[in-house]
Amino acid sequence: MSEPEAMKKTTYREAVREALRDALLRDERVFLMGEDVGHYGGCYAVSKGLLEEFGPERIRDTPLSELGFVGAGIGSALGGMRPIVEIMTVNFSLLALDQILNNAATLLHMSGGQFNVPLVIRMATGAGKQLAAQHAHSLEGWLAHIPGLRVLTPATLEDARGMLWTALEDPDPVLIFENNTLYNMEGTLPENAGPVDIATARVRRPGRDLTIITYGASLFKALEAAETLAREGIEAEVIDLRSLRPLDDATYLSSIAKTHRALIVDEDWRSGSLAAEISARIMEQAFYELDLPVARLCSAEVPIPYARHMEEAALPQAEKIVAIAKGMMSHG
Amino acid sequence: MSEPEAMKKTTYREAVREALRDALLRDERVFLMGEDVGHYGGCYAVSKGLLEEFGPERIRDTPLSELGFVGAGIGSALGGMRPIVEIMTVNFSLLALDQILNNAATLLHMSGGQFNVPLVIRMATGAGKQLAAQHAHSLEGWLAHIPGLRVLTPATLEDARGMLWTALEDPDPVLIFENNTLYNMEGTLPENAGPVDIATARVRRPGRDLTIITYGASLFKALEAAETLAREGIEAEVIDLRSLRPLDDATYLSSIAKTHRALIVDEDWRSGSLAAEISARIMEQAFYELDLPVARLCSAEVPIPYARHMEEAALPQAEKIVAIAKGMMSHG
Amino acid sequence: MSSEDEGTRLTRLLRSMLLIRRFEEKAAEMYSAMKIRGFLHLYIGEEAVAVGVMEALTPEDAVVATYREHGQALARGMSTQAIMAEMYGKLEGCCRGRGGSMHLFNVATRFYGGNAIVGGGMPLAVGLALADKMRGQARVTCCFFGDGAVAEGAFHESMNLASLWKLPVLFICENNLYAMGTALRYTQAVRDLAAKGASYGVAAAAVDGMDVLAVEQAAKTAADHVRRGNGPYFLECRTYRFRPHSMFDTELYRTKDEVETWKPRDPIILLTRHMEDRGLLDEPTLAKLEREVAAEIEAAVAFAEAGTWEAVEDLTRFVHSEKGAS
Amino acid sequence: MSSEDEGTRLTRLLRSMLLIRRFEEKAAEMYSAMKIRGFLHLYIGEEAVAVGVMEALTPEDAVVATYREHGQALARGMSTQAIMAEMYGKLEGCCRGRGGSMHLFNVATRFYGGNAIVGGGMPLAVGLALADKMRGQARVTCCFFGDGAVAEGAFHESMNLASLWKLPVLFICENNLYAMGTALRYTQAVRDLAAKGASYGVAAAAVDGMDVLAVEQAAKTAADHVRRGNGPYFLECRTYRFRPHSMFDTELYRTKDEVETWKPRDPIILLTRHMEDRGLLDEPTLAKLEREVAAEIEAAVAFAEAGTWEAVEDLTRFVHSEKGAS
Ligand SMILES: Cc1ncc(C[n+]2csc(CCOP(=O)(O)OP(=O)(O)O)c2C)c(N)n1
Ligand SMILES: Cc1ncc(C[n+]2csc(CCOP(=O)(O)OP(=O)(O)O)c2C)c(N)n1
Ligand SMILES: [Mg+2]
Ligand SMILES: [Mg+2]
Repeated sequence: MSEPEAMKKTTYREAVREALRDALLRDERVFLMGEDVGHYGGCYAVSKGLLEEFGPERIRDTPLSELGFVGAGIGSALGGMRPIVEIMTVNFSLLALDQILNNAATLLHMSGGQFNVPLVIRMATGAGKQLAAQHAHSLEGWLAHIPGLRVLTPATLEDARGMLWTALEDPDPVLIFENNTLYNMEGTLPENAGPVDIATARVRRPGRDLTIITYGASLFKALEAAETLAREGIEAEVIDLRSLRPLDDATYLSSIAKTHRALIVDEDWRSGSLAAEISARIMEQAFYELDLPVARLCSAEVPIPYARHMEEAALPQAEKIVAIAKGMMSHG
Repeated sequence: MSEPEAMKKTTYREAVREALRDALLRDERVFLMGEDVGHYGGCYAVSKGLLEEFGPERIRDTPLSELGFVGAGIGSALGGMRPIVEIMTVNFSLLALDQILNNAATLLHMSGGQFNVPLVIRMATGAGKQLAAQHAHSLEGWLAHIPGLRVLTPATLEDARGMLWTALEDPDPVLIFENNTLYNMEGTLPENAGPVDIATARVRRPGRDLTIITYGASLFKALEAAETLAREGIEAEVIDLRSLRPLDDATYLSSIAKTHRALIVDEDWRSGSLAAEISARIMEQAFYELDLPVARLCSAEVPIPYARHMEEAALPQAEKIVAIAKGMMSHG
Repeated sequence: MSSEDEGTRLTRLLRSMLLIRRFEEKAAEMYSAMKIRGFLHLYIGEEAVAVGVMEALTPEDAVVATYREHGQALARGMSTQAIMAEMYGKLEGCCRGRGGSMHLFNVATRFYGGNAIVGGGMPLAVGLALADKMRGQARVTCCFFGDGAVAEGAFHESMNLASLWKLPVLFICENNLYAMGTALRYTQAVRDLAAKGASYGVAAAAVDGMDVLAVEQAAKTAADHVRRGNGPYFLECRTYRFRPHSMFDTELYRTKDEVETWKPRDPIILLTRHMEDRGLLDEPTLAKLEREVAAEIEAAVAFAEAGTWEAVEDLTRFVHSEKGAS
Repeated sequence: MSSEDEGTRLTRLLRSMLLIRRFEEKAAEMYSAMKIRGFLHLYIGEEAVAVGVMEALTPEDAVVATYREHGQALARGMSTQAIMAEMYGKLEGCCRGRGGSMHLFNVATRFYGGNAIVGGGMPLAVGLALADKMRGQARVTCCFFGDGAVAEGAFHESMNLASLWKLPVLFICENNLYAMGTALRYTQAVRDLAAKGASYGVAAAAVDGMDVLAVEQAAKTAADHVRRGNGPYFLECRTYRFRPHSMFDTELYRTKDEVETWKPRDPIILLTRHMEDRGLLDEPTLAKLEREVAAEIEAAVAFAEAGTWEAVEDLTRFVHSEKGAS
């Protein structure tokens, strides 16, 4: 729209809450279900206030039964509802993976097109808060392996606010991953901020020399690194994948056609990471565009340790991105 | 050894059974636990006769409680036993994944090196028997993403017979995947066949023109394709990875240094497959050796359908390998 | 249905059980003929459970089934032809030939499958019932599962959720004493399964699963409880599987004698005798029933044989929906 | 211990509870000082459970703990210094600073952690007990978990396996009425948790978890049952958490009044009064205890402060074992 929009200060947390309120107001079939979403106000205070506004039926606290309530979410979707199931963090989703893979992702194809599952599952993900080995997984790229799912990683306020409704309009299951380090992120959004597309990647920073492909919280490490690189005359183009399944290949391929250099930054463990899939796709679709091999910066292949310095050492950091990028520029 | 070994005819199924007997005889801490391993004789008749020989304590039938008995296997390993836990098929392992990832793979590192988990988990895997969407997953390459695990895929009688004991000697958790289409495979083994190394890949067929990297049941499709290609003068080198975690990079990299062409055949879904990881590693370590992009042949990204023709269409097949290989040779 | 006289009613039940019996005998035959592949789990011996339970359901109710679900699907009124064609892997099958024996689905009869993960259907049933409750629909979701499934965490979580939220779920446990080859005594510390209802506050009962009239009665009481908004009900149907677990089972875990001792309790024999004793069934009628059933099954086989194969190009269809959400 | 006179014994219990209380007060202080990070779950108010239960265990027994396990670890006799250093993230911590508050492990006291997946430790406990049973060792594996964990499938599967195989597991349920911010009435259809033992054939009892002597008695009865080879035992300890679930909890789900009504039942107050009534405790002794405890904690803080950081190069150590299997 042409006339200037009214902007308001907000946070990632509030943006997600607004998205939830919006969905609950728009469609009476929508309800939120999960551990501590109601009386507690949400493990990350995301759903604070919603119980009071929408009541216990639609802001439904569940027992600790991940397999059961995720399966119940699938069933309620089959039954005509539009559930938003919250799994407190991706670490606990392993308990529900059977329902996600063998039912949610499979029912439509297996039933010959008869039963679709309009389900949205939200989860917090990622390390960075010293929560240690069982609370710091970044498995969103790994779960993007499963056919039948859509996997989204909102990294900006706009996407935190806008992806949920679009996901709810999808007739099939969508997983939305909110990185736990982003909830306090501040910024501004248009008063009338609303749904956004969930199919495409975005160039978050244009650049001619090198393409950095990432998603989630790593986006900000990549942007920070790009600033540093810019001061040294290296212009990195930073791409936010936004959707991990399906992947929008066109956006990063056209960037590589320009830069001829690509670095993928992924907070997941390196072996078998989404970064590997992207590297393989570049190999297959842009081999002759490359001046040098695609590089990957991922987390160390260890259970994430508690001590801050060890956790930081295990994760991709801006300095490492800068170092790798410089190496790539000096070469070839 | 120099003098000729006495050979005996056997099958993959018998080789696994012999490996189990051998382990149970060698070490009294070893026991087999899983659904229908005892009175039924094993879903694939692998453990037939073992209950009679070793009794119900060591050939332990479990209830349908994948999360519970896999966790119990981990606990018994912590308690000094050497459990072999059988998960009937990888499809059901999703129910136990929390225990596998958050405990088995994590305890040693998280406890600062105090508690290792000498556990072996065996699972049948793979499609090809028209068992449809919930019984035909090939997730071994996907599970190889998890740090702390060793992941093995015995494809030959020798490995079916020899990998188990070596895995049991490992102080840490090892997953062994037996492709369900291999149990009836016949062949011969030395009378004194025993443990084999579990760290290296093997060249199953030498060739100068093209490297085909694969594992599990796809090995035989690759070998079949190689025969066809040979008749047309194309000599494919076929590599059996054997271990999906850790990966033996040296073997396929030295092959590529010779052939300059690589095709990866993987029965898992393409996006986020182990094939992607290998392609990425070749990109990183052998980019300048390549005459053309590394290619992947994986399963279609669909829940595996029941109808035979559709199942076959979903999986990698020898003909497709031949076609891709020819294309790669004609090019570059 | 109330107007229906006793003879007609019992004849209908008998016909329904006969249809399942003969259908599966034919399926086994076609398996040997390699027309049907994959896993084939026969329901033979357990017909009274599905047939009795379905009597308590209305067309608006939902059914969540197991992988041993031919009987459940047929009793629910799904097309014999579409089921046979599905097992043949034909496009005309109820799932385009993609599901096979373990994955029968049908929108028209609200038959939600055909789940081959033991216990996997239970959370779905809870969710279907939750949707009905939230939308104020007085419908029942009927969930079938076996004795083996009771050991799964999914059973525990589903029973608690259904009871906690007072959801209209009718849990039907088909206790045939074995989970594949593992006898109940090797899977459950407490073998009185119906007793488990108590720790979830779920009304429960056990019934002779070989007696279709007893099952019908118990199921009606149970469904009535659920329909009135009293929350879930757990009905244990004590039955027996006459055939091997699947076509691969060599039955090392039970004796022929044990199977034989159950044969006199064959649900079809029991109902036949019950009807004969009351003069509600005579030879000609029975013969006529068998002929009708045989004809229906022959037609199903002919339909399946005449069926076509889904186009390979359609392999990736329905990984995602083709139209927007309704 | 039998020779130990009553006064000494009770004083020991009191000291143990005081140590936990003061240790955690210090931990909370150090959290605000940002010396300790991540999640910190305080046990304050529940001390009687860990202290009472540990009285029933021998050094040979095993303990599987939760993520709210400072009390469990201290009562088990783990080093105050090693625990504090662990929470500081120091190399001298019981897990090299890798685990933090939620992952305390210790071989010497057979303390198997520190599990942050609710219910995740239960199958491990079953396995440890299975190993003992198969190796003919008359040891007990004591497994702590909360009321929230009872809803997990892991609880169901573990209870059944332990009972089915008659394993020496002592299940200790710390029922503090809340799973994070979700009250028991929102998580369990049947709130009498001890009653659940019945459906698994597991002997069970409930005890006042604020009364350390009652807990001790109940735990000894339970451990005795287990040690004699009668299979598992399920002990529900009814207690209350005085502090927020974690340092992030704003406690919207309960009133200050509710918390206050529990304060008179503070396990330390109860034991102190019990001892005073019997002339087994006087001001000087209590003051001395407090001084000792304070000194021990100061030493722990000093130890943690003086601790070093694990070398970053060691990040990948112990992903796999460094030596062969024993
Ligand atoms: C989660 C899971 N584990 C294991 C299996 C393999 N399996 C298929 S049927 C079956 C036995 C189920 O027994 P029960 O629930 O009693 O049903 P029944 O076959 O007797 O009708 C098993 C172990 C499976 N399909 N799913
Ligand atoms: C499987 C799993 N789901 C969710 C969580 C998040 N979480 C941590 S503690 C907790 C509440 C547990 O309550 P309870 O078992 O009663 O133990 P308490 O904290 O009261 O001691 C939750 C939901 C988790 N750690 N693991
Ligand atoms: Mg059964
Ligand atoms: Mg609690």
